Amino acid sequence: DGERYVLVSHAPDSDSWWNTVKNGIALAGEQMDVEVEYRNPPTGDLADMARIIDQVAASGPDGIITTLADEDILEGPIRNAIDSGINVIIMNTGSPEKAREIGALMYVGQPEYDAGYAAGLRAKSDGVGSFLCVNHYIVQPASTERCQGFADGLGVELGNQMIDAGQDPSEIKNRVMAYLSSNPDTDAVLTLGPTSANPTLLALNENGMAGDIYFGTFDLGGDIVEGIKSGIIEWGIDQQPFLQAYLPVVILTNYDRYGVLPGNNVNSGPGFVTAEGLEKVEEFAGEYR
Amino acid sequence: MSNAAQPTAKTDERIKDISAFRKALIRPELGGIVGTIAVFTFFLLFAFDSGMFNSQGVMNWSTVSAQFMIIAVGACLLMIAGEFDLSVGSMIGFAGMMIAIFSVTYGWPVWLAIIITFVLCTAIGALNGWIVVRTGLPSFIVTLAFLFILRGFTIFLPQVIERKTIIGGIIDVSEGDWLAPVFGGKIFGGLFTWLADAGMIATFERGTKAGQPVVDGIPMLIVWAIILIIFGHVLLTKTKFGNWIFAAGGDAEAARNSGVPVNRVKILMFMFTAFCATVFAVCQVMEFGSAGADRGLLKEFEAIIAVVIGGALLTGGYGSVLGAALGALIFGVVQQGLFFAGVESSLFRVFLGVILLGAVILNTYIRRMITGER
Amino acid sequence: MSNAAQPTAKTDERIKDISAFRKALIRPELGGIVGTIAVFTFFLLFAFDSGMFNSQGVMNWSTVSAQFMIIAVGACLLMIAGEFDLSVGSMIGFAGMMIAIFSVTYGWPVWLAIIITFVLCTAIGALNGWIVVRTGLPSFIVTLAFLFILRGFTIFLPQVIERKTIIGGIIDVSEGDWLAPVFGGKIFGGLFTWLADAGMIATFERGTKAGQPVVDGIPMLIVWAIILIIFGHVLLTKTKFGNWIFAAGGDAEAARNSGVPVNRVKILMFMFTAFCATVFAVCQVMEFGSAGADRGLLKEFEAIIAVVIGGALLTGGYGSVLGAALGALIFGVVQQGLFFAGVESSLFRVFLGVILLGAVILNTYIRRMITGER
Amino acid sequence: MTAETKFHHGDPLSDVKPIIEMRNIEKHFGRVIALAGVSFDVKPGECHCLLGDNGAGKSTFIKTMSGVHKPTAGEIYFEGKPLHFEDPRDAIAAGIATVHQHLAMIPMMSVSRNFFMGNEPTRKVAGLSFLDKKKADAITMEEMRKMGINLRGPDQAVGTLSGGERQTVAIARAVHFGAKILILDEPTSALGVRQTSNVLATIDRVRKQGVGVVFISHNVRHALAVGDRFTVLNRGKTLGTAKRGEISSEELQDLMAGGQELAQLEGSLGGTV
Amino acid sequence: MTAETKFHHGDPLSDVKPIIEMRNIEKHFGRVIALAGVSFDVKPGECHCLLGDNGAGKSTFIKTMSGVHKPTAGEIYFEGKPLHFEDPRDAIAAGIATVHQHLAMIPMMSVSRNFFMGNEPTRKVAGLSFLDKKKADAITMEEMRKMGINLRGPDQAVGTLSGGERQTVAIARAVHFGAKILILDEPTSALGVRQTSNVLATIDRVRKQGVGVVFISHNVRHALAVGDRFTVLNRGKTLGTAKRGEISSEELQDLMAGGQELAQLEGSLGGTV
Ligand SMILES: Nc1ncnc2c1ncn2[C@@H]1O[C@H](COP(=O)(O)OP(=O)(O)OP(=O)(O)O)[C@@H](O)[C@H]1O
Ligand SMILES: Nc1ncnc2c1ncn2[C@@H]1O[C@H](COP(=O)(O)OP(=O)(O)OP(=O)(O)O)[C@@H](O)[C@H]1O
Ligand SMILES: [Mg+2]
Ligand SMILES: [Mg+2]
Repeated sequence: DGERYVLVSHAPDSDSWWNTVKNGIALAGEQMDVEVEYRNPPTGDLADMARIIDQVAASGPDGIITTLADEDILEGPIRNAIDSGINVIIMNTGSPEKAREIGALMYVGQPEYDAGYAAGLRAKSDGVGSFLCVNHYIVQPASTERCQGFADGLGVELGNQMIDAGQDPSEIKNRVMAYLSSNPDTDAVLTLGPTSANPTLLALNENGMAGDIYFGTFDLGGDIVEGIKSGIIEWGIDQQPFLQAYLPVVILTNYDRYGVLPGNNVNSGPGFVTAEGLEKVEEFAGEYR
Repeated sequence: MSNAAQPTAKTDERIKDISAFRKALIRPELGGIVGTIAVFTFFLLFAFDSGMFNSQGVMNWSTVSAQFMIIAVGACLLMIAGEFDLSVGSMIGFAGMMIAIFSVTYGWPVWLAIIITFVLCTAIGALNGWIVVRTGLPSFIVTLAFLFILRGFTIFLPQVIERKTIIGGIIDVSEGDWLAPVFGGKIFGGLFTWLADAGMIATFERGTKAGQPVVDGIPMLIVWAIILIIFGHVLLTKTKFGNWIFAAGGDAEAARNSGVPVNRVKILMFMFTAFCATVFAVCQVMEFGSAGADRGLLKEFEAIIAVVIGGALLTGGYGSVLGAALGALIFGVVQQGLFFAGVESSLFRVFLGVILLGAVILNTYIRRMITGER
Repeated sequence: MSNAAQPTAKTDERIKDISAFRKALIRPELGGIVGTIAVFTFFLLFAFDSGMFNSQGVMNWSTVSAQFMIIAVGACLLMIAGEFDLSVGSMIGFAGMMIAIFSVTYGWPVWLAIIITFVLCTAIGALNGWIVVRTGLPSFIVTLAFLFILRGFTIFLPQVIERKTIIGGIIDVSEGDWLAPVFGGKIFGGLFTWLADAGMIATFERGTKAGQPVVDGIPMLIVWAIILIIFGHVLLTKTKFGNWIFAAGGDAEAARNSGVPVNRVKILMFMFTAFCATVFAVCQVMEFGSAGADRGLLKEFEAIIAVVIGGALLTGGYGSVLGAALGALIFGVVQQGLFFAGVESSLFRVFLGVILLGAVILNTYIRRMITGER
Repeated sequence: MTAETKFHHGDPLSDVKPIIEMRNIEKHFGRVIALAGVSFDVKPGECHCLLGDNGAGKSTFIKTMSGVHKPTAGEIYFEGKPLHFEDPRDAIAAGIATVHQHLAMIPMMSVSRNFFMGNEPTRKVAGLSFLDKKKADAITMEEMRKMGINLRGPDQAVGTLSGGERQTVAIARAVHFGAKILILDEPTSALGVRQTSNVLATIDRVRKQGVGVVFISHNVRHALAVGDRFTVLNRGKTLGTAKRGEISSEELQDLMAGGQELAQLEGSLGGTV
Repeated sequence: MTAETKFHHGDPLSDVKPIIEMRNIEKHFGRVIALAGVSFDVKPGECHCLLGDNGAGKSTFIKTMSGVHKPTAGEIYFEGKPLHFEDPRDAIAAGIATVHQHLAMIPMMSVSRNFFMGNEPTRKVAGLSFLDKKKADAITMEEMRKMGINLRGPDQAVGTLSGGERQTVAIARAVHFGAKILILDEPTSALGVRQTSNVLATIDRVRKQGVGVVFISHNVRHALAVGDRFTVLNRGKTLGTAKRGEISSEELQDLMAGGQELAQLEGSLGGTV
């Protein structure tokens, strides 16, 4: 009892999606009666994240749950943590292979490129040929991978179809409108999370393309669920951040207490959320979904 | 003897005359005017058929510019008064979050939430100003501290209270509120419907709103921008207080000795800047229906950039609200125009930096001509 | 008559004496020293058993502080010379990206990539400085422009060249390079192995490194920090050039009239700041093996904060490198210490703001005592 | 009328009530004791000169009079009533106009805005009061013309004026606002011969209108040319006040230099300082 | 020796070669013509006074002499050879020391750092040259003591000195570095009686060592007390140069005021300016 687990993310303070993760570890901590902590680099600088992992390792927790946002940077610190006797589970970004390679117990998450690729295939079968990727976090490699994967799934060049939208909702909204009005024959819009999806929804409502243009998004949130319900958004790719946070805590606790460990990695996504079966999603969007 | 001792007035043979035309040109806004003409010429030539100048496109860059204008007016007056405020961006995030917490979490009526937020934020502005005038520290440092403090609370409070960093649902609670439309509504809807019926502006061809005009009104954001510009311009050039603002920024000590209540002027300008930031935040929250911890990032720089492009002097005592408004317009048009023109979007920052440098060098030249400064 | 006319020296009965002890206390670093003692006392009391003071913990906050120190030394000298540089953060990102592009994409030898990057970045620093001294614009504006321009290129170039915003694989290409270990290596490995064997520090329990000490050497980052601090301190206080730095920041016009080559001093300090930022970037790239467009965000503020906490005056002409180093230490220890102490991480910014304000007010008080300034 | 000057000198009767009376003013700045008990008064229509060495405390003293500093100890009576100035506005409102040693002009502002700084004329439009720019411009042009300076226009920035012209604007401003007391802190130290004579003539003109003038100078001759009474400060204390005619130029100089090594100085400079 | 002064005056023979000779110097600042052709020279051991109204161009002129401004037109000969000063360093290296009107002291720096600013003494340690602080401190204390100022220590900040003391530091510095020409731009305008006499005595002492002194003043008496030659500037042009004894105080004053309304002025001030 009273084990201590620390989750280190790569997201800046202000990223709202990670909230679900925080809630996930908090709930798991409560249920398993362990201590959980959440750490992140305030500006999203991955080099700072490496230092945080070092530091968490120095504080001697029972386990670390972290992302593999950039293998080059994070591999060293994670290996050092593992080698000094701390169990590590990789969540969210990364891949099962890489997780195994650096000696983590397992991987829980959604490989970003694959998710984008799957979405691209789906969109292609729905007849999409060109798209706009609204990247609200351009400096983060995982965001770019999603757009790239989508383009590859569609079988088109990414080229200028990805815009650096910034994080301010008005800016995102107006940039999307500007792009769409100068490229009116765009078939689809892809957003990478609530930060870009919510303003994009407003933009489409305002320029009348809502419901007309093919709209898919990563990650869920209150407004996204609304959008799916009203048919503006085709699908949301749910990678179930709650599970990404909750499961590792539970698994680590049980591993520490009883030595049991699932034999396989957990792919928490991609799951496509569409207009069917939305009630639970709706209720907990932004908190546990 | 008295009067007889006064030498008669002389004209100076050592200074060449300047033409009336050139004299008329020399004004703080000149840089802004030249820039605006240049920017519009450029985009009319290179992005005319991209949709940038149809009714929707115009509304698009107008809205973006109006946003910049709202914070630029506050930053401009504060800068002329000799200070600047790096906490504007954090203040925008903080104000939005407070409204959301008050109205959604605590369930207060929206008008009350808005008013309390205005009071709270201008009080923080006053605190900023009070620390600056009391300690004599540079406003850079004091407001940098508040940049961090306010952003910290904006992230911390909703997490503690709501366990989220985005609080939504404000549109629902503001349904029927009397104050909310003042920030989030649109006006002249009828006019635009009429224009559309008369075929003067385009209507939607498909989707849920088919048949409605593509532009269905002027957002209150733009109205606020215009009100604040007029207010700021009149305050600065047509009132006693405006003279005090110039004086406080030009030389605080001299102004104080001449009976200008410099501390009061500076604190009031910090409050006005905070007020403008709050207007920005409320408009945004009412439009998007949610408040997030990441709102307003880097807006402090954008405000300062617009003001400086508009001809104001970073060190105070010189500038114009109209110039700042033009600076904001240039900023907005360039930002959106690059998207319309299809320029690789990450290059936007490069353009911004180059325009800033160019504008500032032009303005310095103009200012030297005005003040005979060396 | 000549000499006879000189009045004999007088002592001033209108000034009370101050004690020798108080006089010894009054130095620019005092604020930094007091702060350091306070911070360590605090964490020793409240986070002693959190791992903050075991070998790994110490290495952790030392490394973070060393990072801050590297950029603080540059920012400190530049600030004393009367300017500051907001493009430090973007420069860090840019420098890292250049190394990655040169060495990974173009396949140049790593030592060449490093040297070319140093040349390129100090040249950009010189350009910054040249624009500032030539146009007389405030460095705030000029370097703000470069903040955007450099960040824009840092995002744009790798996208165009590699279609990613992050370029990895530098560790592989730097294998066997002679210059790379100067930035990315560790020293005193033997000492730590011996310490581990003697049981004085912890060892890895498993994996490929089982039995090796958890701390296996002092990273070159720390060595660089120490070298730069010593260099900066000696330059500032023990050389002719140091006197010029003070003079250039204290009153550029007066210094120029006394024969100090002010422009050269300022440009050199901009170059030195760029050099420090590049050292930071190279160490980071060599340690982590990749360069990303997000590197160095907000580092310009962190550098300025460390310097200001360390007692330098934002307006120039006053400060000390040792103070800046202590400021960086305080910053690093507080940032990491709050994590160790388990404080909610979003509150870190609030603490930072409060510490900044407190430090600056303390420093102002100390400085007034020194200079008799009013 | 004395021999050295052709100015008309008032006869400040000893029974005329002073406009302002300062008693035992002390002022400390931290460890520095700038004023250690100075008494001083100004009567209407007189020019009271305040003389003294560098750092004697002249500027500090008149700053307590014009509300810039609050005295550490001592009383101020204005027209017989005790008074506290919270800030310069109060002093200006009471009728004390000051031309400070370091000019109170703002280079980037126009002459007319500088002229009216802190005293802007207003005009009501629809219940709101606006700056009356027209009036301000007209008055400025008029007043500057009276002082012998022909502006290019009221919008000309003060930064484009020469030092002497700026000094003149400052004095014209102080005179214009109908002060009861006009304080001039070394108005002539940076001025040329002609400008100096102009300033001295202005002092004389103002005094005739019944205004009390406080005139600070290092130059004994300038002081003797217009002064009615002379108070000498030395190291924060008064060495005494003398009436015009009661004191010779040499005695005054003696006092100002602190009376110490004067024999030597006198010799070396041939009394020409 | 003349009647007004007891100073020893050199007899600058007309055949002594000037140290510096400036011919037809012009200087334009944008639209402003500050100097419209001024010729001037300084001989060793003489004190050449430069007089003139406000804005006559005195400061501008000596700034071209000390390398601060580059002249728009005209030639400079230094010890017979034509010379160009790129910046003040060149002028200082050539032996021209200047005390500028607006002080060239940095308040937050210590007296000794200010004293040696731009001329720091160095000491080689292991091939690298370091600041020789000990030497700098010792010299500073010594020189200031010679000028009659007792510092608390060489580390005292200049900001804690009084205006007169700062002026003295500036002059002591200029004298110390063994200049061939010492330029003083209105050194006495802000000084009290005693300090002024001190400065005049210093000029005399320096001149005796063979240094050429350029002394700028508004005060005819100060100029006459020490000057050997007098050049009057007016609106950017020379009105001529006079030798000591060739010109009376009244004539000089006449010239400085531009000669126009002098009759009036003279009358109103009784020749006391
Ligand atoms: N704000 C202040 N803080 C500390 N000391 C001060 C302040 N103002 C003046 N002093 C000191 O008080 C003394 C008197 O200064 P003051 O300016 O009144 O002299 P003054 O008689 O006007 O001299 P001057 O003839 O040079 O103008 C000086 O020693 C000065 O350094
Ligand atoms: N850098 C400059 N730019 C523009 N004009 C200048 C500059 N420097 C001086 N002037 C102008 O040149 C003229 C001469 O100025 P200068 O300072 O040389 O006069 P001065 O004789 O020293 O006067 P004072 O006795 O008041 O010190 C003035 O009209 C002044 O405004
Ligand atoms: Mg004074
Ligand atoms: Mg001058």
